[in-house]
Amino acid sequence: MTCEAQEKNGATVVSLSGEIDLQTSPDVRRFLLKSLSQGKSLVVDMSAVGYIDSSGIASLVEAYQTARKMGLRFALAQVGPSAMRVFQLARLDRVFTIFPSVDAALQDHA
Amino acid sequence: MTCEAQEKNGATVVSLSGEIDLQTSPDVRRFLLKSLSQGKSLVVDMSAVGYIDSSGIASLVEAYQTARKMGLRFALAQVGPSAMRVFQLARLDRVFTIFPSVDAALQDHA
Amino acid sequence: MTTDPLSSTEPLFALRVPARPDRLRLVRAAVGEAAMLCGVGSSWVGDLVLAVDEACQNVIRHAYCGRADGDMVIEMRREADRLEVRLVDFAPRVDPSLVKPRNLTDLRPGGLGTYFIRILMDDVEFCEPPEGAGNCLRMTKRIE
Amino acid sequence: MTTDPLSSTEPLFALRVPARPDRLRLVRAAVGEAAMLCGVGSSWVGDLVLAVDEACQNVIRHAYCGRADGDMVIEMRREADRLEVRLVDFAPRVDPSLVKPRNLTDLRPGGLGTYFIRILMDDVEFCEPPEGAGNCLRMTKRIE
Ligand SMILES: Nc1ncnc2c1ncn2[C@@H]1O[C@H](COP(=O)(O)OP(=O)(O)O)[C@@H](O)[C@H]1O
Ligand SMILES: Nc1ncnc2c1ncn2[C@@H]1O[C@H](COP(=O)(O)OP(=O)(O)O)[C@@H](O)[C@H]1O
Repeated sequence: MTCEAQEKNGATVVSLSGEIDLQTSPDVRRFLLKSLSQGKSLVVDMSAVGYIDSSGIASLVEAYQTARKMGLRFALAQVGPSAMRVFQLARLDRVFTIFPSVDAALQDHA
Repeated sequence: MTCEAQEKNGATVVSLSGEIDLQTSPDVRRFLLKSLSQGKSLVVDMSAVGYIDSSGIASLVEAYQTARKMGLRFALAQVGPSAMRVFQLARLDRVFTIFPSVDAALQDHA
Repeated sequence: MTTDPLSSTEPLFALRVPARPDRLRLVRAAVGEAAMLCGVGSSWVGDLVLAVDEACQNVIRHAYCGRADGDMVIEMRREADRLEVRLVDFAPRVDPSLVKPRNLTDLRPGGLGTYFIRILMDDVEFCEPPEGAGNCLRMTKRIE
Repeated sequence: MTTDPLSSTEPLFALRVPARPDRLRLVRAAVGEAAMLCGVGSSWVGDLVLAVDEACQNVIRHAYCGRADGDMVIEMRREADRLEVRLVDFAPRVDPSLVKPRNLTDLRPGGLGTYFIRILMDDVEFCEPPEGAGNCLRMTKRIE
């Protein structure tokens, strides 16, 4: 599991890669909250996430709620089929803003 | 594990894909011997083989020996690092003719 | 050796691991490979893997309360048209009535594990654990 | 929970499966994931996985002579700077002097398994099997 952040069009793009589970979700949570502390919109690139469980969902939900409290936008991009399945099970596909690509998410932020 | 054969430049090109182990090597063996019964040179595309064990090696050695008895050429192409490691351990990298690509193998056959 | 080994009732595997988060990848790999032996599709496998992972997480976090010195055993078998998973731990006995999902409409981090298990599996129940064990969660999923 | 759980001696997993070819993928997946927990590189992991797979094949083909009704147990633990694998079967006792590789210069199909095990592992020996078991092959590999 790796987390990487870069600035793009005034937003922070975080790319998550690997499997987000009880072992790795604390790192994801910390990384997302630290990225939000930059005070910019956050786009999470999910394309390389091969697995996510309820603890990974919890990390995303916490980042989403923190962003809202800070008045920042929070979006997911390029969610693969296995993560999308989990979002649908949790009915979070209607809560999270999900874009087909990072670029589409950035255009919407701009 | 899948095995596929096609004719190319008068040779038979067999593409193996997946993991060749004690479960799947009997199928590989049968497929290679059946392909040789066409009476043409054989090129085995190994690019999609993620794993091979001693039983898989045995299937290749048997096909190689059968080809020689029939006076047919037998070559391997695009052997990935994990299969190459096993060939080296078995000192078969010096026995098998190994080409970087199927095309290179076919040019040599022609 | 039979030609279609997995058409009926037979054990797939039993896996004992320390009940720790870093062992969950290994558990998922074993469950996924075993499910594939039954000729099911990859989304069916993904659903089963998630349910078992969530059940293991609950053993780690709730049954053992984060203590890192207990084991868990995951046992999988094919029973005719179902896959059966038993998850055994050696923690104190759990009150099954306390194991329940939260209300999904209440958006907050956490509380999804038991919900995932219930919707992804066809049957879920605590059963009598083997001698010396603490709890045994039995889950089955119909093979499609 | 400790921060570096795998710096010293600890059990990784114990996996019991029917001794059949179709269970080898599952065994390899478990061995590979467990080895990764020790921070080794992927070629080290690949070598270990091959050695364990070959040992399991020999249990299936030789110890059980192709009978499909016996189990095998693969146990992995970290012992300081080594990974230790024990492979236990419930077959009749094997004469260790008969378990040996063929001459490699003699090109023929077969006879490579024990050779792979010996060159890929640092130590290989039959040890006293647990009560009720048939054979126990103990293999260790130094962690690099
Ligand atoms: N194996 C278990 N042992 C004890 N309590 C459990 C177990 N599994 C679940 N629970 C209880 O059920 C509740 C709901 O679990 P779950 O839906 O997985 O969400 P979460 O674990 O995030 O709270 C837990 O908070 C816990 O109180
Ligand atoms: N677990 C075992 N039980 C009994 N005999 C074994 C076992 N492992 C290996 N042997 C013996 O050692 C020989 C060499 O084994 P191996 O190098 O794996 O090659 P192969 O299995 O292809 O013969 C086998 O033919 C068999 O006689």
